[in-house]
Amino acid sequence: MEGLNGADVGFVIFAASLIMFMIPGLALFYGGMVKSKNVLSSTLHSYMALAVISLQWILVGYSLAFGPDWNGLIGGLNWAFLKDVGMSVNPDYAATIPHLLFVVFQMMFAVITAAVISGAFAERMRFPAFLLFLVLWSTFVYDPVAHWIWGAGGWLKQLGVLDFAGGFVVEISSGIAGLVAAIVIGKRRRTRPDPHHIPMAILGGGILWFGWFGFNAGSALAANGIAVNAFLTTNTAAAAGAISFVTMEWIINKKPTALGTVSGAIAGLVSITGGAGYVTPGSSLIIGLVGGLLSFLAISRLKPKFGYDDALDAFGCHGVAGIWGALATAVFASIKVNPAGADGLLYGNVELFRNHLIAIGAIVVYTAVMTFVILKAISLVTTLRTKKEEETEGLDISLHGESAYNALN
Amino acid sequence: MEGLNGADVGFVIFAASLIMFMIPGLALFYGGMVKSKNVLSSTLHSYMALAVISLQWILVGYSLAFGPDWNGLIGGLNWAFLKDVGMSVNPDYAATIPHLLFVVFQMMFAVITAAVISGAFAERMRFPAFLLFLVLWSTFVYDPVAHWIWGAGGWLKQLGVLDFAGGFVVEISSGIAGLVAAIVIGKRRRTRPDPHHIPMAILGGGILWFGWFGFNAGSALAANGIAVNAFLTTNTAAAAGAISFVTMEWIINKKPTALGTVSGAIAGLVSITGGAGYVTPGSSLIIGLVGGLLSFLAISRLKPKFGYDDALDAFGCHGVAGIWGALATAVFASIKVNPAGADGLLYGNVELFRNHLIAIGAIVVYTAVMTFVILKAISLVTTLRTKKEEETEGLDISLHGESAYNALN
Amino acid sequence: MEGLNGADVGFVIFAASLIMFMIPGLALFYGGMVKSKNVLSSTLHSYMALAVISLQWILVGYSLAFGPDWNGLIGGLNWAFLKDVGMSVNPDYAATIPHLLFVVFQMMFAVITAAVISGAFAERMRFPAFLLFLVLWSTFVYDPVAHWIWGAGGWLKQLGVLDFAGGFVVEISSGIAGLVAAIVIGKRRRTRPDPHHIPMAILGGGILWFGWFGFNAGSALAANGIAVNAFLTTNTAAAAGAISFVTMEWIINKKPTALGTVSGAIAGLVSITGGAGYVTPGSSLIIGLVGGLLSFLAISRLKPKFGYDDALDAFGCHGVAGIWGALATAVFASIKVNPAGADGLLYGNVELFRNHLIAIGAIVVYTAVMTFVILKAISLVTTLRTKKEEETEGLDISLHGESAYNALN
Amino acid sequence: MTEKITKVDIITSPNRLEDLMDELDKIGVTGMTVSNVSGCGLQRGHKEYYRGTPVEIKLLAKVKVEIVICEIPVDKLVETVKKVLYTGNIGDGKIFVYDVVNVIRISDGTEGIDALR
Amino acid sequence: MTEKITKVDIITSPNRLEDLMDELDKIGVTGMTVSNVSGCGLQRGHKEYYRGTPVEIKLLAKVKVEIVICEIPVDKLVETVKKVLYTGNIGDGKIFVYDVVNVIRISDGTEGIDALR
Amino acid sequence: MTEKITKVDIITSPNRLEDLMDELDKIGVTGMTVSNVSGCGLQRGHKEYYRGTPVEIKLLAKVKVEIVICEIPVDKLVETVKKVLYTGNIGDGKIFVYDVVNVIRISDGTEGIDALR
Ligand SMILES: Nc1ncnc2c1ncn2[C@@H]1O[C@H](COP(=O)(O)OP(=O)(O)O)[C@@H](O)[C@H]1O
Ligand SMILES: Nc1ncnc2c1ncn2[C@@H]1O[C@H](COP(=O)(O)OP(=O)(O)O)[C@@H](O)[C@H]1O
Ligand SMILES: Nc1ncnc2c1ncn2[C@@H]1O[C@H](COP(=O)(O)OP(=O)(O)O)[C@@H](O)[C@H]1O
Repeated sequence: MEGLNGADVGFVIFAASLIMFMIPGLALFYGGMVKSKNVLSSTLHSYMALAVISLQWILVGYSLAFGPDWNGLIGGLNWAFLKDVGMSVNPDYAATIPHLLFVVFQMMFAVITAAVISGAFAERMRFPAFLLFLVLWSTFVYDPVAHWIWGAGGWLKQLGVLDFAGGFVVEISSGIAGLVAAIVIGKRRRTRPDPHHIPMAILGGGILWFGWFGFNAGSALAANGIAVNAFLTTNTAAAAGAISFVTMEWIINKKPTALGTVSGAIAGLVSITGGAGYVTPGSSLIIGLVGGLLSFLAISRLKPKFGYDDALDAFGCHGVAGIWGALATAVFASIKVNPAGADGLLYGNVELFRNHLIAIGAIVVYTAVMTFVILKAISLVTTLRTKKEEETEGLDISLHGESAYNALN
Repeated sequence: MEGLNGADVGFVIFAASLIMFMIPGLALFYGGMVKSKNVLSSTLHSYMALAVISLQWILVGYSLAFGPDWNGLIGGLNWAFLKDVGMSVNPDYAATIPHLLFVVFQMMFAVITAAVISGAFAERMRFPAFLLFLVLWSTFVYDPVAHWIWGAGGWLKQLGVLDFAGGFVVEISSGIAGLVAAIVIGKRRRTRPDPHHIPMAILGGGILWFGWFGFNAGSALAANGIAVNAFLTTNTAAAAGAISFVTMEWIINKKPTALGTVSGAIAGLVSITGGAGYVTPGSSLIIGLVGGLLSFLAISRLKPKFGYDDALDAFGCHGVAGIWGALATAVFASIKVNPAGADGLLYGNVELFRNHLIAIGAIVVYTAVMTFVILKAISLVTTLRTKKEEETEGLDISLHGESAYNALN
Repeated sequence: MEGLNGADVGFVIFAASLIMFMIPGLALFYGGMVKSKNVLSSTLHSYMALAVISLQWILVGYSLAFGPDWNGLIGGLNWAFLKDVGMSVNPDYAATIPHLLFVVFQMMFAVITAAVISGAFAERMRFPAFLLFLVLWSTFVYDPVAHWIWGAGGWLKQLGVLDFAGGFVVEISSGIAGLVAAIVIGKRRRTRPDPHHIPMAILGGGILWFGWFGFNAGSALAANGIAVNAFLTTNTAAAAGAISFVTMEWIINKKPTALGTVSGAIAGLVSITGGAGYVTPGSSLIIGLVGGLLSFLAISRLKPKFGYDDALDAFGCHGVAGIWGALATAVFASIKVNPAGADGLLYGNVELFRNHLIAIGAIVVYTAVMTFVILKAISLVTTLRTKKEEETEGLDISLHGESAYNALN
Repeated sequence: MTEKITKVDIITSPNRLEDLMDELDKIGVTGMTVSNVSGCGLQRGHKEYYRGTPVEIKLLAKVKVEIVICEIPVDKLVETVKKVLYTGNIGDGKIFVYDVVNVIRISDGTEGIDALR
Repeated sequence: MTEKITKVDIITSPNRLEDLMDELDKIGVTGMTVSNVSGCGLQRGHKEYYRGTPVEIKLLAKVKVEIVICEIPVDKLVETVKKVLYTGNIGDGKIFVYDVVNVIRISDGTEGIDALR
Repeated sequence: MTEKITKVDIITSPNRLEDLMDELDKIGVTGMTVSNVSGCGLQRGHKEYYRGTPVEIKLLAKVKVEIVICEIPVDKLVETVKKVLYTGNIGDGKIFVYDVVNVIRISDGTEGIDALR
């Protein structure tokens, strides 16, 4: 077919597969950090995001996010049910792969974003309310925000905001949504961290690191130099985030931990997501170091101080490092790295930074308000939160009639 | 080399790698569902399939399945030991990749098919008998059936049967073999489900979903639009299967479970395997929904009713959803999706449906009879089933002298 | 960009991702084999290698290994901080991919090599000493050895040594380093094997097998026939290694084990690493069989005989099978398989064998001496080994203030 | 060592453990041993679901708390436990009381009542 | 509370647990507590294999079943257990019998024999 | 069955188990039952770290070793245990001594002292 490049097709299929694999990874990452009586509940949050948003996306999500623009705010429903979306290229989005492959690739972003939020309200959200939240949030928050930043005609795209692989769309939006949801749903009865299986969480973190190559390198949408650059900046920021987080632990608590190392890596990955294809490897080192540091401070200082119960640190990790990454992109971006990008503050361009501030503000406010409204709306229909006895007994048995491990082996 | 396309080579290598990764996935999926005293035994079934069939395939398997045709029934031994199979293209099978890469890709199908069966007789089959079964079944059932459907000159291929990624060859054959083996080997002493580690099973299911992209998209054997279509239909059917299975649970038992969700996804994946490259994403949604539903009914209604001990539902999942998928392909296939395919019932073509009925009949009967004969033959040489004490003590210790977990941590 | 081939770019990105994924795999493989009180410590060894060497590599490592040659012994620092390393092709190393992608691909080799060693001194090395060791060893052993064999101008490369994917550079060097480190650091108080979670180790082994396709097929640095050959030889040797190891167990101990099967597969993979792109699939079968056998003997006979405490058999597996693989490459290599290679002993060429003997000698001696020197140097700065109470309490709690599992669920 | 030493075993739901420990702390219980057990009593199990099939679980996850006391009166301990764990539903748990012959603290060799101080 | 309350501990192989529970049900045992333990007795362990090396496992996985009874005669319970578990091989298990001072059911405050009904 | 049968429970750190078992072997202890427990005593827990946040762990991993003896004098057993486990630091562990009413070996039906031989 015209304009198609087999190498790019294969590469984006590879990338989309890797992102899908982040769902089992996230399920392990979150599942290992909760109590053993809630591991299946947390796991199900991720897998349900995969199942439900995979369908929502082809029914309406893709069209809302990437369909024909309506005032820069949202896509029209013209492409709902994938009408008119086929094997030919859509040059607005990717010049060398079938339009349908772009749909698939972007689908995985919608999936993982919704799943990330669930860490914030782990161990206490009712399942029907969760499912409603999943669909509504993805439809009314993710889809419009994705349109603003990535949709042809989206207002933030027009403004010149750079978001290579979802620093705004994925990370900031999920982090802020997590914070709001954690507050609205309220604290768990016992908030003391009680991770039941750290090797499970670490495996999950390792899979996320692996999958992030699909996320970030894949966002080049072509097997080219930009993808290579994104690969290296991604890996570098992850390494740097791990090192700064564990170093902080070591200095302050005298104990460098395994979970801390992996958490720092995730923070590094989050912080490079927006800029992976726009900044140099050297810049990514700094971005990752600061990302790990800020996430450490958010999790171990900010959270206890303000007392919100962001159970698995969706905000502390994705929100905080995501905002940092958005700012850092505006500082370190260079058109030498990517001619389709822009120069950042460091290269004398103030405008990008201003635009990123606007984008952060808009997305934080919109996400926070909408997440609040959605949760309140759901609470009119069904209770958000598990009963005290359900929470005490554990969500696995009380909500799902299932226990993860067989007590007598 | 002539005719080779680097993009396709890379893509098929990627796909073959992903299918190989389904073996660790299957080992986890099955291992998590058995009792803790049998987890290594089940794990070994999958890994042994990988080790043994990898060799069987290059020695004789490939030649029997894809070698020069003999009466439409089986391939000749001309290509045994990979004689004459090299880096040049074999246009009968794949026009743009080395013949040897086609061998490798197909190898992984043979491996996984043999491994899938082992779920049916988990927790009670003796290891030597299992190894014999592995080799004999793959040689005398898998290889001929693969030839019928995919081999140049195979009679079902000639008839016009469509099997994109193994709906017949992999799913129906393994499912039926599982059912027969479960019956021949007999029930476990205690058949009450007693899964020892559900997060392990779910991770396995997640890896299978991931690997299935290699299976199905890879079966396009080129990084092209057909691969993209297969990717999307695969993901959609998996999501739909998950949703219909968990919905049934929710309606009937009032509890939506995590293992049910993943089991439904696998059923959806099974049911789309035959048609992934021939049907539209919309059709795949229906195929997956029905696949999950039928699998739910087979596992929770049919099995207790008939009382066979298909321990991990090789038949309930692969057999039932596989047969459904074969029928569904004959209903929903469209030459608009794939000009190399055919139109199905929905598009007014009755013939394909008739052919698929013939193929299902032939494969079910052949597999059932041969599986029975092979097991009886093995039982002349060595006992199929563990002794009562071995089964009671657990196969890990009694057969393998190994325990999975250290009791005192 | 000139000379770039998108298919190869995508392929090498895929390969590099897979190698990175070996780190979580190795962490599981090692983590499952240690006591539960040390699993996080072992896990952290692998992840720290990933974090630290990822940075070391772009700062100085790559330049030392692949930078402009200095007397055949080491690369200059000209490319430190990736100066002058960019998106254009470096034809010395890879003709069709960006130089930077070659950096990334090779980075993962440096990472995994350092991580492999840690199995030898598991359960007893202090964390600061480990970190120092990581950096010093990679800088002063890995980087020069990689230069000798792979660097443009490296003396062993000049000599005509063939090392397709790191049989010398990765396997022999890590295995020998492991042996020396195990001896220098000394035996654990209790050396009785006490693996706490065999399914975890097996999953790790499965991931390693999967990742090895990136390692070996990826080392073709192009999606071509050599990659295909490497894929098949890799898979075949793994299967053969598994079978020979488990057969030995079965004959000698009457019990074929799951961990033995996977250990044999790893030995097979190690032994084919050097020759994957130079030998035929048939030869790889023999190489794998012998690799599994030798590793079995080294682990179960040599180690108890000499009494060194190579805790997780870094030497028994990587050292022994690595040396065998280097010899085997010199026996079985064929220019029919790879015109860029050479003929081996079997094809009448004695020279290659002589050269490989020289290379083995040089690398064994250099690695052994330098590893010894580095450890002694570190011990002047900080204690290498945990205190008796730390070892008894477990490294997870004593060094990292973390326990892997929550005792009360 | 003339004082009577008593062991009190409390078997209850794992989810109540933290509450119980908080209260025991208040009445001066200085040591205890906790283990995971499975049990059934009046509360005869529950249903779980496996791929759509209900499975009767006869043994429920419980926690056993063993407390050896001497100075603290058994009654007081029992009352405290009852107060914390009581909801009036089966599954609240059970208390078993046993005699102890002797207790020895290894670190200083003290025996009997002294070993429990 | 004048009746004698007795605790019977049965230690046997985990694989016999289901059979045992089935039989105990029949003689009216209403409650029990089960836990995973490791043990050695006459049966002194077995060999496992680690990468080709035999490893002596001294402690075998066992299950401990604790049953506190009052109305059911201890002899009857012991006989039943012996009947179910007996094969004549070492490893069949062991029964330990202890005195109990008191039992309290938390959900209704009953003590002694009433708490076991 | 006139001999006094005694149960000695030793609760100590899991890391001392192997040493302990080696010594017990030497004085002729023929059977024992070991289980994982969590406990606190004078040793009141430690700190662990979770993503930079210190978390107080109140219950430490311990191992409980139950030994039922008859012919071996309790004192000898206690002395041996004290000798192996003593370091003088809290956390060395504790020994509890109980009376046993009876012991039955299932495989041959022997009771009391015979069942412990
Ligand atoms: N007769 C008994 N013997 C041993 N343990 C018992 C007995 N009765 C109850 N238990 C233990 O106490 C736990 C709590 O029992 P629960 O159901 O709350 O008490 P009850 O059945 O008396 O209302 C049970 O799960 C079991 O572990
Ligand atoms: N003297 C003892 N003290 C404590 N527990 C014991 C003793 N003897 C046996 N046991 C426990 O009983 C279990 C069953 O022992 P078994 O080997 O069947 O009995 P025996 O050794 O008397 O034949 C052992 O594994 C151990 O847990
Ligand atoms: N009063 C008690 N009741 C029950 N168990 C106890 C008691 N005191 C101590 N233990 C158990 O003994 C273990 C060892 O205690 P340790 O701290 O070494 O003893 P101590 O506190 O007397 O110095 C504790 O972890 C706990 O499991």
